[in-house]
Amino acid sequence: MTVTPLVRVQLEDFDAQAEAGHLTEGRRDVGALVTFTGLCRDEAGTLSALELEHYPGMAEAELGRIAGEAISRWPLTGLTVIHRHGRIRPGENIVLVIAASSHRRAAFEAADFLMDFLKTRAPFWKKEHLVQAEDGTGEGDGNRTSAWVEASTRDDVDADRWT
Amino acid sequence: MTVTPLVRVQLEDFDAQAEAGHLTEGRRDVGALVTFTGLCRDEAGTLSALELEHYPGMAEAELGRIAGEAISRWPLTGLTVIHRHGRIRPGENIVLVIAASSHRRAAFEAADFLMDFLKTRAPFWKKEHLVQAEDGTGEGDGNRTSAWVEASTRDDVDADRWT
Amino acid sequence: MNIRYFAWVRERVGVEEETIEVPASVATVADLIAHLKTLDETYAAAFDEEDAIRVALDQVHVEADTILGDAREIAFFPPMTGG
Amino acid sequence: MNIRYFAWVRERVGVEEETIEVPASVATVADLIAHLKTLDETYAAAFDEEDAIRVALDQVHVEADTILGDAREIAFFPPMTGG
Repeated sequence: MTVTPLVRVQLEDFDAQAEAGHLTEGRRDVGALVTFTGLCRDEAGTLSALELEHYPGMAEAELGRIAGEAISRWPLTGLTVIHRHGRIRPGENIVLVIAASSHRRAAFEAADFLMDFLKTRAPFWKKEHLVQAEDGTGEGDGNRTSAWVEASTRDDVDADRWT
Repeated sequence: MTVTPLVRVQLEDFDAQAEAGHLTEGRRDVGALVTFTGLCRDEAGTLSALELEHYPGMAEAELGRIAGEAISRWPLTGLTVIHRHGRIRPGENIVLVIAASSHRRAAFEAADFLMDFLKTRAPFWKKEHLVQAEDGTGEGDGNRTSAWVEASTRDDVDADRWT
Repeated sequence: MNIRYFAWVRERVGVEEETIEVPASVATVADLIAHLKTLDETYAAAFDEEDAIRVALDQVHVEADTILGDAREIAFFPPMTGG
Repeated sequence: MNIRYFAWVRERVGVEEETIEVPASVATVADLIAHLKTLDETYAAAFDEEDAIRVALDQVHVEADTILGDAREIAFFPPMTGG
């Protein structure tokens, strides 16, 4: 039986519990569910929000290709990938990956693989909007109050683990 | 800041979403949440239920030691381990591990490590109660209708990855 | 051919999307970039860090030596930072 | 000393828990197992697959050569199958 991944790119938040439920309800063959949730963080307290730009059409297509690759590599019973776009504030969800399998190693490896490839291959770009230095609450449009996040070489190293 | 893991051994089911919420709510330093849910499976349709025996006191203590080891190895912001005991039917939850961190690699590795060590070191034992061959619904007390699950050498191999 | 730009490439070029006539001499992705750089200062500046720009042809990642063929859409963007 | 048994070790010994007097000659975990096997046929059969039995002393995993010392509780059980 071929598994069809669920892939969505959306503005609104997702419900991890409901998505996990879709992969397990009424089934007896799922022994392991690995869920990855990526959140917008801001240890320094300087971030007002992230703006996630994406390439509509290609984003869904590329996530689908990565998900298909995961399904061909591991014996999964289900796979879900949801990536948000638009404005996301610290503490909010960005991305959800759920891999379901009979066995835990397949579920762990597939979710890990999917995140590594998503990071380096899915057409999304983060721009940081900073809080204004003056009062710490407002949001600036002027110079140096927003900047594109630079790609990390660490992400390339992670993705290379799977080749 | 030292992270204190949440460790629970309980009869009742757990709420993965609520537990994940406890690790993220009101925080801005959590970038990655990896959740592992282990479920009772039964592809063959021959299992009536699993009975999970545990060593009260040591089960909590050993899970706490494994969780402490994970916290010392990876920069986590939070860690939750909940293991059920008693009678568990196919499709029901058995175990929940949630690792929270600023970075996804730490969260993935800590959850993976925790499951590997939990499998080989936490004092839990599974007994399978099979459905009766005759009508396929009842549950037998006679010969060959229940059996202890044997430990898998695969689990030892998995645990050895971390040494 | 339809060209799309994303993130800082889009900001530097100044448009999200445009349609251009591709000269017969342009065969590969690299040829097209070289051609765009000759058009004016804006393109030349936008494609100055050529190694930092990724390319998709009809929504599939490609390399600089890929032949454009009869692709209808090409996109230029920085390394991706989703997830 | 308090002894606890779990899973099939418990089923073979026939009790969950018991208190026994440990002879002065018993120093290690292995000594205690050897002593139990001399008590009667039931213990001898329960500990027959000695390599398949794991041991915890005061709720911490130990090996066969561990000294009992002043531990109050020892537990015998098969390899664990939780998770």
